Amino acid sequence: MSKLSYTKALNRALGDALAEDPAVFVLGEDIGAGLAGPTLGLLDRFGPGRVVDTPLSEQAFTGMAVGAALAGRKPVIEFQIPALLFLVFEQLVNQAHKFSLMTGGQTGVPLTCLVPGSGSRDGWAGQHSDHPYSLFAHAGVKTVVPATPTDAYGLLLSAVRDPDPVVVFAPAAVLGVRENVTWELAPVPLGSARVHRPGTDVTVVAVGHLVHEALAVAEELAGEISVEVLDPRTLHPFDWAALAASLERTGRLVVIDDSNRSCGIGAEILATAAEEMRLTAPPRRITRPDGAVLPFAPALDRALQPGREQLLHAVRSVVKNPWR
Amino acid sequence: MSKLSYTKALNRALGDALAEDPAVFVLGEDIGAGLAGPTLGLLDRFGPGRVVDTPLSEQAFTGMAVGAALAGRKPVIEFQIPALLFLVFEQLVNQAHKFSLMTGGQTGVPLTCLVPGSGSRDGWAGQHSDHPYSLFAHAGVKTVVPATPTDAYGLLLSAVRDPDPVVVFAPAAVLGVRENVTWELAPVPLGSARVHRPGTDVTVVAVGHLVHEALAVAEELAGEISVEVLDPRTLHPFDWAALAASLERTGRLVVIDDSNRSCGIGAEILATAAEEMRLTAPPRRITRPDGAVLPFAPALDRALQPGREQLLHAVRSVVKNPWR
Amino acid sequence: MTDRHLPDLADPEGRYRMLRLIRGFEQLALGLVKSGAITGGIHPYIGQEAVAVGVCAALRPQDRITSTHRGHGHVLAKGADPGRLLAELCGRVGGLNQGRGGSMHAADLSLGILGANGIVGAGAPIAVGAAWAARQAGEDRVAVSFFGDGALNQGVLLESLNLAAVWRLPVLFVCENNGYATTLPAATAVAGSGTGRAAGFGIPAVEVDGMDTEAVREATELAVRRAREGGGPAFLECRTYRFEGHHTMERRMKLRYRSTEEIEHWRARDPLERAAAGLADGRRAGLDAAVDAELAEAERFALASDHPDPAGACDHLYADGLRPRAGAVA
Amino acid sequence: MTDRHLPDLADPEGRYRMLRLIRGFEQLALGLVKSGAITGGIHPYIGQEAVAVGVCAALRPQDRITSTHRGHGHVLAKGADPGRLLAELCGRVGGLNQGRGGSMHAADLSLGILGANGIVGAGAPIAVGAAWAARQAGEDRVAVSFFGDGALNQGVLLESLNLAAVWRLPVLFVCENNGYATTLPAATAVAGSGTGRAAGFGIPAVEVDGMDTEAVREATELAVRRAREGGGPAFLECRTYRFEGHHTMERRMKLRYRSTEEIEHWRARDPLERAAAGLADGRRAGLDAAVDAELAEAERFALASDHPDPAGACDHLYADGLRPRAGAVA
Ligand SMILES: Cc1ncc(C[n+]2csc(CCOP(=O)(O)OP(=O)(O)O)c2C)c(N)n1
Ligand SMILES: Cc1ncc(C[n+]2csc(CCOP(=O)(O)OP(=O)(O)O)c2C)c(N)n1
Ligand SMILES: [Mg+2]
Ligand SMILES: [Mg+2]
Repeated sequence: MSKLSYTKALNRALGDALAEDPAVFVLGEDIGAGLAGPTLGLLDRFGPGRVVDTPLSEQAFTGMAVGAALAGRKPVIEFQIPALLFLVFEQLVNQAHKFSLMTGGQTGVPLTCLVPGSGSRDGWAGQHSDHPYSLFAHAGVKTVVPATPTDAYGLLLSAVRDPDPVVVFAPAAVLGVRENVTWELAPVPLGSARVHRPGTDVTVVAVGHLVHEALAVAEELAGEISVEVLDPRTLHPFDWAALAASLERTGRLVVIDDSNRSCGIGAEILATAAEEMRLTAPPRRITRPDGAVLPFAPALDRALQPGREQLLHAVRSVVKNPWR
Repeated sequence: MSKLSYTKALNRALGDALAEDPAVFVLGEDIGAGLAGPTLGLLDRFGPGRVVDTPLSEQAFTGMAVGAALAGRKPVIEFQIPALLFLVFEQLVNQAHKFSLMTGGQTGVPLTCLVPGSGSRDGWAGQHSDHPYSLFAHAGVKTVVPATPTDAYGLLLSAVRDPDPVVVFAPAAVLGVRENVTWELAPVPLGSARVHRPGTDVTVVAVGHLVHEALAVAEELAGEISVEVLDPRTLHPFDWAALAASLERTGRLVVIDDSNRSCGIGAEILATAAEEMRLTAPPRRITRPDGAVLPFAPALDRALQPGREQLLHAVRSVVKNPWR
Repeated sequence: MTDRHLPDLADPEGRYRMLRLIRGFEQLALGLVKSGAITGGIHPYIGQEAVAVGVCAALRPQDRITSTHRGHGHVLAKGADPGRLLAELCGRVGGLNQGRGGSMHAADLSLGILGANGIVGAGAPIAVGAAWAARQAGEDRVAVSFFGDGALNQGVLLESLNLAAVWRLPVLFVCENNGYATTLPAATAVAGSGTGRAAGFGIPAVEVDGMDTEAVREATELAVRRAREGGGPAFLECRTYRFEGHHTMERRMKLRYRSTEEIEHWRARDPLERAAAGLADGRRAGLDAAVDAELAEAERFALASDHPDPAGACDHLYADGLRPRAGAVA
Repeated sequence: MTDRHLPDLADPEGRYRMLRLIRGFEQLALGLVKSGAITGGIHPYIGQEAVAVGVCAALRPQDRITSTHRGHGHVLAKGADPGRLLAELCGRVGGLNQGRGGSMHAADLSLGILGANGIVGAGAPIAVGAAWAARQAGEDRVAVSFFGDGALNQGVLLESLNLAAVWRLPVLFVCENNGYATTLPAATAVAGSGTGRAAGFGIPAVEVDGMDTEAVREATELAVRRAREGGGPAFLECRTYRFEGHHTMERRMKLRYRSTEEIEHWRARDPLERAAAGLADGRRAGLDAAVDAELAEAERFALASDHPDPAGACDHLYADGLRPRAGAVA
């Protein structure tokens, strides 16, 4: 196999999911045309009964997907913009997520939501640039943010197979990443983290596209500081055992997370580590500011996103400062 | 003055806000009848031009409030159930919150959302028992959870006067609280915490109705452990200076917070304290479980809420265990 | 109690029996709210029974429904066991949902009851999805969405009308217009009319006397037949009335949004009396007695059922068995 | 550039001038997208100009509008300075929104332009609120909500129709039916019709030729006059067409949802040509030249304006001046 792009990996996962299970179907806006990428060619291959172009009614088609799930189907919804999840919070969090418990286990709702192009896309401004994954981790909906093409394939496939609702965020900043794939693509279990690079001095937990920034920083610091890069891959359920194991080795923690600071997944990771794990120095996180709204002008947009420089700085400072 | 109930305090704040500023109006479902309490009598006093009963269209009337705000009015929306905020997440977070930055400061959106009866009410089950304040703290909408009648009055009045969107949660569990008010009721600035009880061994940060639980625990432990009870009152913006000052005294932190564990305000408080403040022992938090859905049966419902026993246990353990 | 027979609504006696069962069930439940055996109160269906019974009489077991906060009538008419529904209202392990759902979430997926719902309008797209799935599977099942006049102003319901219409799905939208959304009169909240709205989406819509079981049944039969044959969705507006307050909580409040005359006017049109008038002489007492016995047994069953163990409070939170982290770490 | 005169749309020359200004502005913007001066692309309004101009010709300065992702035409026709709009598209401090909003959020509150919007349908309730506020203040201002055929299926828009109707608010709902929501044909997405839907909410609704500025203006004048007199909302469905792709991004894709014949058919109905035909002999060239000069000046202004300082990236996040915590603590 040769270079696999992230978008193509999503596309392949959807194709394989549709092929392996007749209960699976995909729905969303402009998915027949494959506008966003992940559904390209699926309409031709599977027909309009499995690849359903929807009117601009996010609430109704998400509720419709819940109903189809209750009738035995496995819907996958593609959302064109992360903010559309705000429109369907009721259907996703208050209906889909709650059905299993509220019915006393009579049914689950095997619904997958895929958001290709989450986070900032240059020039898309305030309403199209959110990265709201922490909201879903808080609500308790399974939340996945793959960082590489093979993980994108494997996690999306697992999400579709999962009997519960799952939201998969595919950050805009990784859609172009390509990977040399020499092995068979395979599902990746939800809730399993991945150590991208082992290290002994600091654990850097990086989410989504920031994994690549973290790897670059680790490389840059090699020789000076030994950085372990941990990609949680799934934000809920979180692989706490992997984090604990990493902190047993390093004792120091920096998180880089592209969501708003307050109550973001960065907060959760720091909090859990501080409560339960080995920390020999105060942990640090790099996030968007509190309540961030990304301004349109590209330089302003970039100024609010977590970046390499800040990470470099944080890693150095964590190594220098033990508890006071 | 005599005993003031929490609901009556909200009612008085709305009355005073309507009286002092003709731009203010209140809207929502069944508010003319005063069904939930805070709007009782306001329709008779201010008429249907200021107290607007709305059809069951949360999205449209929230968007309508945004439009009225852009035209110079100061809307206050009463929501009957916390979950209705899920329905208007787009209007609140993606429109109201973002207008100021996106318009380059041309306008703010002075919109207040009041949720009387947030959190669990016995027997209202999975879709009526959420306590989603952490979602708004994450999104960056100003978020207020008053714990006492005087604070309810003062914070709601400040919220209505504020030029930005504010969500005020009035937990069901405090609606019945009464307070002996011997002073003039006054506005309470957003973003200011309150030390309800000073102490030297542990800081307990308690949110909303849990302030009363924390005070009870502090009293129970008096003589054994000196507990400081801090009520943040506003979750965003958070009074970090007050927390830092408290931790300078105690060095130990327990948070009790009625939202879901992952990415809740409890996580934020622990994370910020661990990053920036003096901590001589691992902090602890008591929350709902991850992704909690409150079951109907009362004993199950109660089992998922943070409680006094857990807090007592956590305070004791924090005092015993320094960093390892 | 699982292998009991489904109620037979095929003849007038069966329908009267169900009307009476729902009425009696609600009265029983009202008593249990008062006694404290039911926590949180209920939204009583008393007065509206003809809608649930008339509609469900035109359905088959494999058809599906979505219901509302005021759902007991729909759930019973679609065949749920009264004892298990009552046990659910009492929060017992023998309840339809093992005591996890309560009144507003009562469901029995095995009977096509996709749940009462705590959010107004939320059931509509779920019914659309169930109808879509049935159509794709080549089955001739229909899905019915029950909802109130208040829901006519919910965006998701209006979006659902469009989805059902544009995809020609076998969905029946049943609007129970009882004149009020809590305290708000439909007359001041609903511009145009329910049927006019549905027609605006190209959906055949009729108004029916919602106090007349037979009229509801006949209108439903027509609509369902067309839907099964691929004719697409239909909309029924049933003009009805709730004899009780919006919710049992209302009993403790002094609300004056409905006049005594209005209530009396509608009480005089009681759907039970109407249905009883069509019964053969002397049949009513026997049917009533049978229903009362069934309800007595339901009450016995419900109150004998165990309270769930708090240790299992998170059971079923995830369908894959995932256990969430608890809320406190020692 | 703040004390410039509002464009005069009172006569056909003024309207032609504005049509031509919008057309020229969009062409200029297309070039700047290509050159990279505009980041993120735009949704070009080319082909639909008659709607913005026809509607705004019937408005007064104090009337308010809400717009869409495809908003440049509305914003210009309501009087925004082309230089400041272009500067906004280029993300400069001289932009309408100081470069913070970009194409999809362009607003000028001082002119009653309550913003383009990135979310389909989101402007509708905002217009309803503005209309409500005006009515309560005893002013005879109206509010106009522009939206596309796609928005006809958004719940919030449908809810807004009801609010406006039930409260008889001075709102004009202007549906620009350009036949497609991105790639989805309205014919397969919109059950019934736009006007039929509005009528279902009791709102007077008419269909207008959206390529004919004068027809749009006349229909708007009628509706606005009635609204000012307390006659409540109105709904206009303007049948129109976009000559370009949905978004400039589309240029890089091979999409085939519209046939060449269809595009040619509509291009032959260009609203500019139609308006030009009504001009006095020889006037067109002079107007064109004036517009070209204005656009050249707009471009000069926009490109001369400074890029904002990243240090101010969080400016205006809160109207009370609250500074958020930064994303990284050293
Ligand atoms: C979306 C939503 N808004 C508000 C509520 C609170 N609420 C519950 S029932 C109800 C009135 C519903 O009226 P209607 O649809 O006519 O049904 P009815 O109660 O008359 O049977 C309201 C406002 C809710 N549950 N969901
Ligand atoms: C609620 C919502 N859903 C989806 C999108 C993505 N999107 C942007 S424009 C558009 C098509 C809108 O079609 P229409 O309303 O007809 O306007 P047009 O683009 O034709 O002018 C879509 C799907 C969005 N911005 N908002
Ligand atoms: Mg009703
Ligand atoms: Mg369109």
